Amino acid sequence: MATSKARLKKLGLDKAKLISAYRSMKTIREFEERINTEVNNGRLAGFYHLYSGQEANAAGVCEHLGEKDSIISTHRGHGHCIARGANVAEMMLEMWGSSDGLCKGRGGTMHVADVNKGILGANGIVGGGPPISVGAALSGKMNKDNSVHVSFSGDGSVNQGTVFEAMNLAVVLQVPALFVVEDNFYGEFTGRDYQTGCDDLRARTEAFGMPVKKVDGSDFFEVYETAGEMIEYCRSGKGPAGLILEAGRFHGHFTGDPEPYRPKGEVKYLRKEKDPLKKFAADMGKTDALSAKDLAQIDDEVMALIDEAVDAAIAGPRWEPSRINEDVYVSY
Amino acid sequence: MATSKARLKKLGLDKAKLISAYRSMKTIREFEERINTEVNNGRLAGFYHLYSGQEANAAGVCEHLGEKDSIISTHRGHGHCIARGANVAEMMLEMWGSSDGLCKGRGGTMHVADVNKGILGANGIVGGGPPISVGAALSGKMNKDNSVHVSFSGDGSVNQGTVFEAMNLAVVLQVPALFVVEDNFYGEFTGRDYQTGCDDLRARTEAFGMPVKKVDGSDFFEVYETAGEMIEYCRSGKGPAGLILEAGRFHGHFTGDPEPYRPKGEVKYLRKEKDPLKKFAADMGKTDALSAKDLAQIDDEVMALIDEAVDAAIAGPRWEPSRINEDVYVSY
Amino acid sequence: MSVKTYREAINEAMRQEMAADENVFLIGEDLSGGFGCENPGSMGGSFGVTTGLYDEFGAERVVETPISESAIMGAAAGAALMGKRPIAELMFGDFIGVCMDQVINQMAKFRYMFGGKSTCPVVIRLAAGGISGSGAGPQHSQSLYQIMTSFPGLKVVVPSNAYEAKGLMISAIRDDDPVLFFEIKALYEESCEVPDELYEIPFGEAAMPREGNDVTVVAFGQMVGRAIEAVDQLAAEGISCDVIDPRTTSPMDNEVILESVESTGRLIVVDESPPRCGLTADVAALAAEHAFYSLKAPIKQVCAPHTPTPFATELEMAHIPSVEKIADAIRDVMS
Amino acid sequence: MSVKTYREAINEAMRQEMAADENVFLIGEDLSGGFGCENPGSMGGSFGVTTGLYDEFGAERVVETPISESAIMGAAAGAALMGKRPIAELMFGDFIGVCMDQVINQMAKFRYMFGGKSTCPVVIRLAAGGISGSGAGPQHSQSLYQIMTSFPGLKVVVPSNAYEAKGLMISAIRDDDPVLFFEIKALYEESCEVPDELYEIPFGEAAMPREGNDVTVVAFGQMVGRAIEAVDQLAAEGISCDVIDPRTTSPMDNEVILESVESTGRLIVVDESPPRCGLTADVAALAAEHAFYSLKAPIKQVCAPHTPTPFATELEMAHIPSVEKIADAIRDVMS
Ligand SMILES: Cc1ncc(C[n+]2csc(CCOP(=O)(O)OP(=O)(O)O)c2C)c(N)n1
Ligand SMILES: Cc1ncc(C[n+]2csc(CCOP(=O)(O)OP(=O)(O)O)c2C)c(N)n1
Ligand SMILES: [Mg+2]
Ligand SMILES: [Mg+2]
Repeated sequence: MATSKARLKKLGLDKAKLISAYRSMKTIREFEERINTEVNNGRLAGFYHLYSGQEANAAGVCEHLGEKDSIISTHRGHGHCIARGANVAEMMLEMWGSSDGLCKGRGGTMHVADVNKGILGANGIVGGGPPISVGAALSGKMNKDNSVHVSFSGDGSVNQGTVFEAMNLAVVLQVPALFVVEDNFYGEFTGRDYQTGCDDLRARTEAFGMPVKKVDGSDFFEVYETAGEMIEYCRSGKGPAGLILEAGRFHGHFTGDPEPYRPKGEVKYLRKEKDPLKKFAADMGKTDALSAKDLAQIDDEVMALIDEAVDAAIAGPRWEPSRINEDVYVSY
Repeated sequence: MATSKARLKKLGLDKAKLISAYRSMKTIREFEERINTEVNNGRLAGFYHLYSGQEANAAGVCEHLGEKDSIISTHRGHGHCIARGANVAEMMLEMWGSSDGLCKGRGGTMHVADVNKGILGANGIVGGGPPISVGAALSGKMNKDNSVHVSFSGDGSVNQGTVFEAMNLAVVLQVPALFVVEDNFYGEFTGRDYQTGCDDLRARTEAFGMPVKKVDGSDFFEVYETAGEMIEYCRSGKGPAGLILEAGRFHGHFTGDPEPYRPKGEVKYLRKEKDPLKKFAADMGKTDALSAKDLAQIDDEVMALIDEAVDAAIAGPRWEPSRINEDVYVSY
Repeated sequence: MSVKTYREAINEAMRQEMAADENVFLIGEDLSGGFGCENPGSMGGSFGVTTGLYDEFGAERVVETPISESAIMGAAAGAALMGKRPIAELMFGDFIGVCMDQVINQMAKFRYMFGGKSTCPVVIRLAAGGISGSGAGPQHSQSLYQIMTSFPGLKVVVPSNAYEAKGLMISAIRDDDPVLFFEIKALYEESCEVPDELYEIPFGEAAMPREGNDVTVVAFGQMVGRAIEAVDQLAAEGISCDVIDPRTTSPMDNEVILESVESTGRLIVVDESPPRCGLTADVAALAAEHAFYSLKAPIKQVCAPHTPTPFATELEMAHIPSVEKIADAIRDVMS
Repeated sequence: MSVKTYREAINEAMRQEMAADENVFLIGEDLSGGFGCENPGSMGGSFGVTTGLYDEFGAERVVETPISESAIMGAAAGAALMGKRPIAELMFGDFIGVCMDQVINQMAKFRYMFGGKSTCPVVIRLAAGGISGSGAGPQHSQSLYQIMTSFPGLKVVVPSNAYEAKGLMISAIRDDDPVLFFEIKALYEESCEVPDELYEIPFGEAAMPREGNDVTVVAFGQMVGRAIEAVDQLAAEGISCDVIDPRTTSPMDNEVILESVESTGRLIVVDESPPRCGLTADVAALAAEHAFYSLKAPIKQVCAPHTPTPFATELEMAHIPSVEKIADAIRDVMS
């Protein structure tokens, strides 16, 4: 759908909100691209699951969330955490395992979390998050605080038993849980159509007893609009809902993945035609809602933020090994 | 549906087959009723999940199965095992924990099994069976032996993640697995409509990508006909299928369950209107396919079988405790 | 103070804590029964431990679920992260196999891997252990506290009587870490004097129901009572023993065990689980490392054989260590 | 005979056994990659261990699955009951939490609880252990062989080099019981001489890569190499040690361990798991019970601290026992 001024108005996206959304997506992009660069240049060790290409999923959902809401994420979690407002400098310190990191360097890339901000954590276990999100939603329902609790899952993860259980339990308890499924066509090195036996994942999910919609995840406005609808549905006490967002990843499953399983030119096509940031910028051009200068200014600010964060992360304080026992209740 | 001579003919149910079916159901009934009696009179310890009322499910499905086919059962497993041809005397010895029992008395009521006969075991874990059945079906597919592999599950078990995973995997691998769901309205002391969030379990199951039918499980002919269809579908290599059978249990969840959660008169109604044996006998009367004498003779034979089995079980050889370590590969 | 069963003691602890703190709630299968059918609240749990709680606190605080243990444990974890104090029931502890990840990889690790900034105050209730003559069979008889003790980040409680059960349950509910609360099925009907008011039994503090000079007997759960019986019998033979009931296996009261071994010089460890990588080995190894120079005799482990729990009564009885086996082991190290 | 990596050795064992027995097949996630997209077979497993097997044996023998570990393990169990010999890959061993029931309550118990009349020849492959400096973090670094060793009915294999890996994999495939085959991630690139032909290494027979007089060092998996290094260093200080690599933890070669302890009188047990109810305690307790009168010094356990595996390099390195820590423990019991 082409985005028009009228549509922006209808969606309530004023200038401040557009800036916030774009900044969020741009921060994710630069965070991820920089991680990729640092891994390639050898300054950062380990393996990282990058989110580039899927930024509008996280931003389009999280821009709707307020203080009492929560999200829970996946192994590919940097984007969700940034969109939900995690401190980017502390996240970068975490990547480098600094004791000043967001999780004191103990969790690392797959466990970025800030529970006080409603970020219940990236998660290294496929399907680990949705049951936990149902519990957060249950607590919201008990508190009668109109909160909504979002779990992100990949297209591969939806065949994990825990995810099905979570969906049914959410329906049974009628809790405000939004199940976001990010369809990036692959689970690791296997195609989604192989892994999910049925022809229609949306229908299968809906058959659990909740409304589910599917939209193009490369289009921020599509995501924002439909996520808004579904979140509103949950917030109003009608029970859980689902949202399937289709957007390809620009990188491999993890840094270093040689990707022989992807069709030639797929990433090129995605980067050209399905880049959520480019599409957003083009829409801004068409609608004049944000000027090229506005966008450039955000770009500069984000670049500076990331540069600083990386420098600080590399120089960040390190752990004294003898303190390894802290924050476990008992040490032997 | 009223059963007619024409229908019996269409279903290929000649006299020998009708006798086999009735004998199977009657044996289950008397086995279960006798267990109940023996528990009540204190000659048998432990807790037992009885199958009375659901006999047509097991018989209607298993009467279609041949040598290479397999079944896997649940905690409420006596009926499935009998219908699949387990040795009844050995099963009874197993109930009493005799070393001559079908499982040498080590498994007991919840683990009756005879793998060589295609009985992959009753199972004490809700949802434990279906994944195993998919593996049996995979082996059948690999062997190209046109076999079909049936898992029985209860209406409560279908919300266990393992069952969903099994269904999806069966669709992905296109294996000849039939998922039979026995809807007896309750999982333990909780109603099925509470536990399963969606309104239509059949549709939810079908959404996994396989055909699913639902019929009245108190009517042997209904079960037999539809099970035949679904089994034929699987056998012909089209992939997995599902079958939901609705039939109430005559007893509590286990022997000793006081059942305050059941509506007054429900069991009475079931015993009067939904007794698979009574209904079968009535259909025989209507169609003259088996005479009252035929049925009475089977009844007598079954009663004698059960009487003998119980006597033998009570007198059966017991274990020498020092031999506890046998059949585990290593002992400490 | 009044005589209460183990079952009643746990029930009372939960009821009193639920009344005191509205963040405490129950979640699990058939906690009250009758949902989606007749007479909600009419059953009170598969072992009767949650009787009356639905009547008192209603469906918001006694949350009935489908048979979906991963979702139950996950939901408890999520609610706990958000500030609730859920008590999640697993029914038979053997069922932990279907939801292990949520316990060992999720709740157990949150506090540490999230940088010590969040807590996960979940209590998981697990009915555990064999009952001689019950015929519960291989999948309904295990006492898996040794398995859970292995995982850093979990606390593990094994009460051996009604007094302990109440005090430890109260501590478990108030604790900020995930606690596995193993209820010994064979003890549900056992009773003793239990205070009516709220009281805590701190984690990591062993009880010593018998004191003596010759042998230290460390026993867990159901085995505590049998160890006491064995020790009382042996008094007639002139053998006197310390009996130590660690009450919590993680954290465990290493000091009391080591002090006792240092004074007696002999150690027997008793548990009803099979032997490999179990608590009997754990305690034996503790003493062999830290009380070595006091030891006068080999450290004996009395435990189940390395087999699943069999159904047949004779075998089931042979699986669970008997008073005689414990007494024999004590005599053995004294000879 | 030729030099092969640990990874290649496992791959070769599977390939040769698949060629020899058409009942052997692989099942798991991303064993070959490219299903439902481009170039099936192009990836060869998350750790490269299954490389080339799809090309050689096709999709019928290399069964790709969705991310559904309970279904994978169940399917392996079911196929095994029907006479197949599946090799099921779990990828990271940490993931066993989502499918534990199928392993501990189903396959482990079938033979015993079905009266000894059926077998369940499944091999489960689990990538295990920490890698210093990898940053794999708390949910991708555990070595859970101690947990699985607890369960009667399971066999547990922990190869410490490429030669062992091939021979033990062949034995595992031919074994009629469920076998957990733990592949030590840190060793995938390590190589040594490995025969080209098929050979078995029997379960329950330890290796003794070093022989000495003063101390017995029992080490598992990744720790075997470090123990050897420590022991070789200490030779210069005049200390000589037996190094024992049990190779399988269930069954375990108790005799060789006890014989060695009887001759040295001193025991160190080394593993990279946290301490509670672990293999270090298990072996220590074995000696404290059965070799007590030979012991000259406290039995030392060298293991990880009681914490999840942290991400930060400095902490991760501190988590896995180092050569220095092992050497210090040996010096300790010698002083
Ligand atoms: C329980 C479990 N099984 C397997 C894995 C290994 N694994 C990590 S990511 C992944 C693929 C996930 O695919 P998807 O859900 O589509 O997410 P995406 O990577 O595409 O974002 C797999 C199989 C895991 N981490 N946890
Ligand atoms: C994993 C697991 N969770 C819970 C139980 C306890 N349990 C035994 S039977 C049962 C109810 C099963 O209901 P359903 O599937 O409808 O079978 P039915 O008893 O009605 O035949 C429950 C919850 C169990 N055995 N295993
Ligand atoms: Mg994906
Ligand atoms: Mg039912």
